[in-house]
Amino acid sequence: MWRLMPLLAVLALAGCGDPSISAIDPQGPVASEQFFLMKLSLAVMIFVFAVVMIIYIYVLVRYRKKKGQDQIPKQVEGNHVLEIIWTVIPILLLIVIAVPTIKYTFEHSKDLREEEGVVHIKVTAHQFWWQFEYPDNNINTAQDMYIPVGKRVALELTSSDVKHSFWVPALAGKIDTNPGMSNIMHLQADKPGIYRGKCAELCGASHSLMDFKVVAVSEAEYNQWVEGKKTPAKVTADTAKGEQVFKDNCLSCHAVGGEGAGLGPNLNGFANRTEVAGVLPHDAASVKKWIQDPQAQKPGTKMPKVNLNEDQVDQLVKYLETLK
Amino acid sequence: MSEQQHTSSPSGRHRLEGPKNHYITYIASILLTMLAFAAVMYLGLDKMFLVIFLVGMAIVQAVLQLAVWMHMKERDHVYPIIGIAFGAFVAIGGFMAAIFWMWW
Amino acid sequence: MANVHDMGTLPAEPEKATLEGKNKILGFWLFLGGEMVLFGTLFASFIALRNSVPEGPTGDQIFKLGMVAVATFILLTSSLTSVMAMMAMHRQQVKKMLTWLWVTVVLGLAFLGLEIYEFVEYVHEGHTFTSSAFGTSFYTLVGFHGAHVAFGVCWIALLCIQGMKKGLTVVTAPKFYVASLYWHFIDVVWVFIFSVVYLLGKAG
Amino acid sequence: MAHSHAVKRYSGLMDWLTTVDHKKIGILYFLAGGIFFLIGGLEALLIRIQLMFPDNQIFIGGTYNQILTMHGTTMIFLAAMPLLFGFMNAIVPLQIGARDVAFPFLNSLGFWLFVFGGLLLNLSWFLGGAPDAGWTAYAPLSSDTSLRGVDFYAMGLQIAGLGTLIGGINFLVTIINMRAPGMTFMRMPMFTWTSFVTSVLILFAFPAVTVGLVELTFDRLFDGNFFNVSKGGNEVLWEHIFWIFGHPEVYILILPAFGIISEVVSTFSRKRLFGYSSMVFATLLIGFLSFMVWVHHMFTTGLGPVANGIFAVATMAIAVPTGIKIFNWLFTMWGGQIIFNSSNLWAIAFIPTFVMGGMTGVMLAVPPADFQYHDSYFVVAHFHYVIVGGLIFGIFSGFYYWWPKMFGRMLHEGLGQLNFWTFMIGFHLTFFPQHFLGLMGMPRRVFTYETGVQLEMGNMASSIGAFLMGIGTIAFVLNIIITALKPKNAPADPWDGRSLEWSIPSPAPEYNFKQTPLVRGLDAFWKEKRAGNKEMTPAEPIGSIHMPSPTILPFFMSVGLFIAGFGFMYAKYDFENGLLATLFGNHIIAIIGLVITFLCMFLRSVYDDHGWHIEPEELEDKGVKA
Repeated sequence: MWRLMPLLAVLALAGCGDPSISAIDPQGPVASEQFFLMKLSLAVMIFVFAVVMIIYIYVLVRYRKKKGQDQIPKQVEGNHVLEIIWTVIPILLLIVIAVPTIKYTFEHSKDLREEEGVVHIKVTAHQFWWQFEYPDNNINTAQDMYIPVGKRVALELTSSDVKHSFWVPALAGKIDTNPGMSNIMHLQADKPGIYRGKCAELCGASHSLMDFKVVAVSEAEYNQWVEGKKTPAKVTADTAKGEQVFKDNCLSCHAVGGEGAGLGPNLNGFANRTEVAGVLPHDAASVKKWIQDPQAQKPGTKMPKVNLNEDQVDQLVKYLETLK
Repeated sequence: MSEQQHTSSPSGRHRLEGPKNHYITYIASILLTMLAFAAVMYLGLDKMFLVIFLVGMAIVQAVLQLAVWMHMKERDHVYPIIGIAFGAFVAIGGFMAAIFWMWW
Repeated sequence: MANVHDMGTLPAEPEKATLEGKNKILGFWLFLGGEMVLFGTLFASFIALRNSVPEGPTGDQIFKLGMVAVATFILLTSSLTSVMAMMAMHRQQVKKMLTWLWVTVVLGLAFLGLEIYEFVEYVHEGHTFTSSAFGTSFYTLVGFHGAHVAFGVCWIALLCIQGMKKGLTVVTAPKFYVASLYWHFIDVVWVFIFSVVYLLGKAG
Repeated sequence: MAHSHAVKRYSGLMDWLTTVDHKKIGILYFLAGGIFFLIGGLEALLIRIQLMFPDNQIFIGGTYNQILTMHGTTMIFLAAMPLLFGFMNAIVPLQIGARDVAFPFLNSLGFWLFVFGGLLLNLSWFLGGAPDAGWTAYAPLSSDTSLRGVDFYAMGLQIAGLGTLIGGINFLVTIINMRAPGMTFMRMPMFTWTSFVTSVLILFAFPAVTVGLVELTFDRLFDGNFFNVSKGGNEVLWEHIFWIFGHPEVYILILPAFGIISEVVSTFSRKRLFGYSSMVFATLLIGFLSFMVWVHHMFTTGLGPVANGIFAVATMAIAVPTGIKIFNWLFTMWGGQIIFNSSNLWAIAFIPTFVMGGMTGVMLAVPPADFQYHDSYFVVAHFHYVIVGGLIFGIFSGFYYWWPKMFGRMLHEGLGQLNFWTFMIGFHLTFFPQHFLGLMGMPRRVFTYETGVQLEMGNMASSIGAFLMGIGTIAFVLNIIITALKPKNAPADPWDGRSLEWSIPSPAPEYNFKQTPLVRGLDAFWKEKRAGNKEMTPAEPIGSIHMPSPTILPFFMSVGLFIAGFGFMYAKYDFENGLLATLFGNHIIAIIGLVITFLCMFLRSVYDDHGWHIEPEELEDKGVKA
C-alpha cells in the first residue's frame, strides 16, 4: 500500500471530480450529510489502518530472518490482554460510527411528501429514459427534472419495466425504482445548476446511456417553467408540415401537451431539453441523427426506426424545436 | 432409549427400543393435526391468533417427530441437532424477510 | 470393514457398525439440514406471494380441507410404519422390516395419487401454475414436496428389492436407516405445508 | 497379492475420469478452475479495454453486459470456488491424518457436476449469446426471455451448485468423522478449520440459491410468475433469496483464504499461530454472522430505515472478528523469523490489502453513505480488494506453499517473485483508483463514461493495472510449465512445516499415511520434530489399507444432467429441423438426460462397492521406491 502513496496524493487532489456529478463535492444538504458520514467512517478507518500499518512495518523490519539465526523462536500461544484490547477498541470505534449512522438512516428515509413547502415529483423509470410527473401542477415531462433551489423535493419512484436506480451523486444518494412498488427519497439543491443523474442498476443494453439531468433554478424561474408548461406551443405555417409528420408517425408513442400516448417520453418542452435522448448534445444534427437511427445511438431502445425521407425529418426537427 | 450404542462393538447388551414412544408420538401427532384442522374449520378464531396457533402446533409436532421418530433425542446426535437447528435458523431468516418486507 | 457379516451376528445397530455407515448417516443428517433451508426458502417465497392473486382463484376459494386431512393422515401413518420398520431392523427381523417398508411405499403412493387428483381438481377450477404468482408459488412448494415423496417411494421400493436379495448386512442397514430418516423428514415438511399453506390459506 | 477383490485399475485419461482419489480430484479442480480463471481474466481484460478511453465502441450494449456477467459468474462460481475446493481436496485429509475423504464417490460427482455446469454456462457464447443480467441476475431483467443467455446461467449454476453442495457435505463429514486419533477439534490446523466453516456455509447457503434458480427457471421456461409483476410476482423476492445465499457465498470464498494465510504466516515466521483459539472463535463468528447481514446488499432497495439500521449494525459487527484475525496474524509474525519467499510475500501483501477491503466494507455498512457507494465503482473496488486482494492472494500463497506436496516439485522462486510483484502492483493500480471513480459518479456495469468529469485518468490507470495483472498471471503459468519439466525431487518437508501433511513424502502417496498418525497437540508434526522425532508416532500397526474403487458413474451422472439442462432450455426453441423440434419440444432430450442420471444412481445403489486393499508388502515396495 505504501508504494501507492504518491498515486493516492495525486488522486486525492484531483479527487473532487466535477461538481455536477461528484458525490465528494456535494451540492445539497442530503449529499452533504452523506459526505459527512463518508468522512467520519473514513477517518475512523484510516486510524485503524494506521495502527495496523505501524505494527506491520515494524514487524516486517524488526523480525525478518537474519543470517545464521538458527534458534527456534519462542512459541507464543496468545495474550489475553492484547486480545481483549483489539476486541474492545474496534467495538468502541464502531459505536462512534453507528450512532450517527442510525440517525441519518432514519432522517434520509423520511417521507416528506405531505409536508408544507415541499415539491412533490413522481419518477418513473423506463428502458432507457426517465419520466417526471408533478402531481400538484399536472405536469408530465421527461429527462430534465426541474426543481427550485433551496426547496426540499420529495420523490416517489417506481419503474414501468425492469429495476433501475435513481442517482444524482451531487445532490443525494440513490434509491432503486422497483416495478410494482414505489420508493421514496428526498433531495435539495443549494445552488442553481445542472446536475447529472444516472441509472445505477443494470437494466439492459443501454444501461450506461440512461442519463438524465436535474435542473435547479431559482424559485421565480421554476414558477415560470411551471406556467410555461400550461401554454401549448404555437404552430406556425413554418412548422405545420413538421407537425403533420409528427402526428402521423410519432404521436402513437410520444405525447405533446395533453395529446397522445405515454409510451415514450412526453415531448412537451423538448426544445429546452439539455440533451437529446439523455446522451447526445442538443442540436439539430443530433436530433436528426437520433430520429434516423435510434438503435445506433442507444442499443436496445424501444424507439423504432421510422421510415421518413430527409425532408420529412428536417421538417420534424424544425417542429420539435418549437416545443418550448 | 439406546445407550452407549455409538461404539461399533457388536455387543448384545443393547436394550432394544419398544414401540410405546412411537405410538404415543403418532397419537399426539394425530391429535395436534385434528386440533389444527378443527380450529380452522369450526372455530371462527381471530386471524392473528390463528397464525400463531397453527405455526406453534406445527412446530410442536415437527419437534416431536424429529426427537422420537428420527431419534434426535438420543445421545449421539449432536451434529444432527446442530445441522437441523442451523438449517432452521437460516430458514427463519428467510421467513422473516418474506413476512416483514414482502407479504405485509 | 466391508466384510459381509452373517445374519444373526449383526451388531445391535447395524447401520452404525462401520465407518462408512456412520459417515452415510451423518452426511444424510447434514443434507437434511440443507433441505431445511431449501424448503424454508420455498416457504418464504410462498408466504411472500400467497396473497398475490390479481386474477384466478384464491386459496380459501379452492382448498378442500377434507382431502388434505386424509392426505395428512396417510402420510403420518406412513411415517409410523417406517419407524416400525426400523424397530424390526434393530431386532434383525428382515421379513417384518421389509413388510413395514412395503406398507410405507403403498401409503406413499396413496398420498401421491390423492395429491395428483387434488391438483387436477384445482386446474379445473382455474388455479394453475401460470394463473397468478400465488399459483406458481403454491405448485412449486407443494410440487417440490410431492417430488420428494415420489423420489422416496421409488428409493424405498428399490431398497426393499435389494433387501430381499441381499438381506440385512452392515452395508444395507445404513441404506434402510437413511431412507427412513428421509421419509420422516418428508412428513415433517408436510406438517408445515398443511398448516401454513392449507389451513392458513383457508383462514385467509 | 492377497487382494480380496480383483479391481480394474485404469491408466491415462480413464484414470482421471474415474478417479476417486481426493488428491487427483484436487488436481482436476485446479486444472478446471485454472482454465476458467484464465477465461474470466480474459473477460476482465476485455472490460478494461472497452473502458480504457471514454466513448470506446469495441464492446457496447448487450455484448458488454454479456462480458461483465460472465466475468463475475465465471470468477466466483467457476474459478474461485473450484480452486478452493482444489486446496480442500488436496490438503484437508492430509492435515487431519485421514487416508481418504468420507465420500470418495460423491467427491468425484461434485467435481464432474461443477465441470459440466461450467461447460454448459460457457457454451452460451457459441449458442446465441451469454447471460447478460449481471452475476446477481436481478429479476425482471433476468426473467426477460427475449434473450436466451440467462437460461444458461440458471441451468449451469444449478448443476455446478449441486456439485458444490455435495462437496460441502463431503468435507463436513470428513472433518467430523475421519480425524486421526488425538486430532481433537481444537488441534486442527487453521486451514482445516476454515474449510470446515466454509463447508457449513455451503451446506446452508447453496440450497437457497438452488430455490432461487429454480424459480428463475420456472419463470423463464414454464411461464411462472415469481417475478412477473403483472401476475402478482415480486422482484424483491429474488433479491432476498439471492443475497441470503450471496452473502455467505463471499465468506465461503474468503474463509479458506484466511486459513491458507494462517498456515503460511505461521510457517514462515517459525512460530505457532498467535491466539489460535480466538482465531477459531472468530472464524465461527464470521460464519454465523454471515447469515444475518444479507440486507446490506439491498440498502437502496427501499426496505425502510428499520431494516437498514439493524443490518447496518449487524454488518459492522463483522469487522470485530475480522480485526481479531488481522491482529493475530501480525502478532504471529511478532518475535518470529520472517522468511520472504514467494509464498510468504503473497501472505504479507494480503494483510494490508485485506485491511483496505475491510475498511471500505465498514464504510459501506453505513446506509446513507451506501446510497452514494451502492452500484458505483466504489463497490467494484471494495469487492475486488477483498476477493482478489484476499482470496486470490491467498490462493497464490497456497500454491507456492503446497505445490511440492501436491506435485512433488518446487515452483521456481524467481518467476514466483515476478508473478508476485507484477500482479500485486497491477492489482493496486487497477482497483485503487476505482474507489475514486465511484465517488466521482461512475456507476457500475457501464460500458462508457462521460468526458470532462475527470474520469479519464482513473480509468486509464485501471486498464494499465489490469494488463500488469495479466502479465503476472502469465508468469505464473510459465512457472507451472517450467516446473513441470523438472524432476520430481521435492523434499517431504521443504519449509520446516508444522502440520501433518509435511510428515509424509512429496507428493503424498495414494494411501496418504502408511500408518495413521497419533496426534499429540496443535502443530502435530512440529511438536514431534521438536521432541526429536523424524516421523509421527503411528497409532496403528502396518496393515492392509482399504481403498475405494475407481468409477465412471459420477462422470455419466453429470453428463446426464448436462444433457437434461439442454433439453429443458431448448424445449421452446424454434428448430428448423423437424426431428430436433420433436425431440426437444416434447422434453424427450430432457427426459433422456434425467434417465441417464437416475440410471447411474440406480447402478450405484444396486452394486455395492467393496473397494480394494493395498497390502503391507506393497507398502514396503513403494517405500523403497520413494
